[in-house]
Amino acid sequence: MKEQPIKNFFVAGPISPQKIAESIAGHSTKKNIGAHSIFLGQVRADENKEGTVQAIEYTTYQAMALEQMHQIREALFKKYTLTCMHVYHSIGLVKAGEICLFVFVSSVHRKDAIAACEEMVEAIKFKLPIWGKEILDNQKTVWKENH
Amino acid sequence: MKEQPIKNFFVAGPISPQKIAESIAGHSTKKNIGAHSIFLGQVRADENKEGTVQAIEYTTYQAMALEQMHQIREALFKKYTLTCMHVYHSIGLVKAGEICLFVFVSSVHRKDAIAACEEMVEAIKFKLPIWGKEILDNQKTVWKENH
Amino acid sequence: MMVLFFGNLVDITQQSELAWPFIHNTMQLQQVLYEQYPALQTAQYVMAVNGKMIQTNTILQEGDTIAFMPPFSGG
Amino acid sequence: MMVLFFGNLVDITQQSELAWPFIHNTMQLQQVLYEQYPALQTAQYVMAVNGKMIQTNTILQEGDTIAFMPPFSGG
Repeated sequence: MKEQPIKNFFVAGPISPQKIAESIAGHSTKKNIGAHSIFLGQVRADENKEGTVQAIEYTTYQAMALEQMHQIREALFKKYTLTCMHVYHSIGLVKAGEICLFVFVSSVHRKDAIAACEEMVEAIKFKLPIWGKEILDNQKTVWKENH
Repeated sequence: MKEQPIKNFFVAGPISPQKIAESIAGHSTKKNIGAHSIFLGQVRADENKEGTVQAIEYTTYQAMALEQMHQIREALFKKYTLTCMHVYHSIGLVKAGEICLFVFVSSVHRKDAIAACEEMVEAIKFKLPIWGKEILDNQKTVWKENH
Repeated sequence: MMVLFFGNLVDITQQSELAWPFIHNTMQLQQVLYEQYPALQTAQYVMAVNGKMIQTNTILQEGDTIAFMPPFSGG
Repeated sequence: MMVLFFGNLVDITQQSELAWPFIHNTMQLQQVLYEQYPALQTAQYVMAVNGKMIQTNTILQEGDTIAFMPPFSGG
């Protein structure tokens, strides 16, 4: 198996709907694809007892996150029949209503694409060293927790 | 429960990536949304023994399809906690590489969005009176089958 | 009454819509259509009356729309 | 060696990176850090050595990078 370069999947700030459209359009030449499963994470304006979330600031241990992502991808490509899988995660500030995560999995058939996309989302939440700090409307901050 | 008008979810020809981007962007004002789960169906250039698929021509029993979709939506909104759910299906000719189905489900949390999106895709494949006729490169046609 | 055909059934009947004189139930309708279109008898299909799927022989009323539908293949 | 802190642990240590003199294993490192930053002792975290997660006390080498990481909350 040839060594693949570890791709940086972090994006500074929010992920634009336009970028998502371009990713989708870029796959029209891959004519064996029958199904795309896409997950988007959007920052919520949650109302905590401390205040209302205005934005999340994401930080990461990048070297470790890239290596972990590499392994997660390899495992999913072994487990499922996939044509391609793209992931983008924001780093830095993302405001409420903006997109912070874009997972895009394509396959010949829907079942592989859907299952691999869901597994990738779970892996991103629980296996990648990324942290979100919620910035509230009163300038207080609360560390985000994943469930 | 108030009677909802039955919305026509059929789109003449392929669904453009730009339309998908606009749908996503339109949800940035709904600040309680945390997760979008999207499924896209893309027409494959399958190689049958009869020839290679160049396009699929979709037909429907529209009155029945709209009523069925109405019931499927109602059931999914009862079963899951969803913010919104949009579906678009092509009617008429869609070329290989183009998008023929766009399912877009949004929720506060990812699990509801992902599960409802997958159920909707299955319902579209097996409960809606829609038929696809594959147009081959030699002008032969083959009726599509769902698995 | 109105009889509708979809998908590959149109290849058999050569038309997607037939105006048909009143007939008492769906089984009788199937029988007369089988005489006219023998290939319909071996085709795989389900039926709907006024847009509602039916599983068994169903009494028909003047003005009903009866649909003959092969397995769905949307998406 | 290099010690890294992430997430809310930075609120405790007030820095994300510390150059630290050689120390033999991760348990000893934890003990000296607990003396310097008592709040670290009750914080929830996992550790990694050179980017690999560790579960038990681990022998360290000159030049290792040790990371202290609170529960992940990406996405």
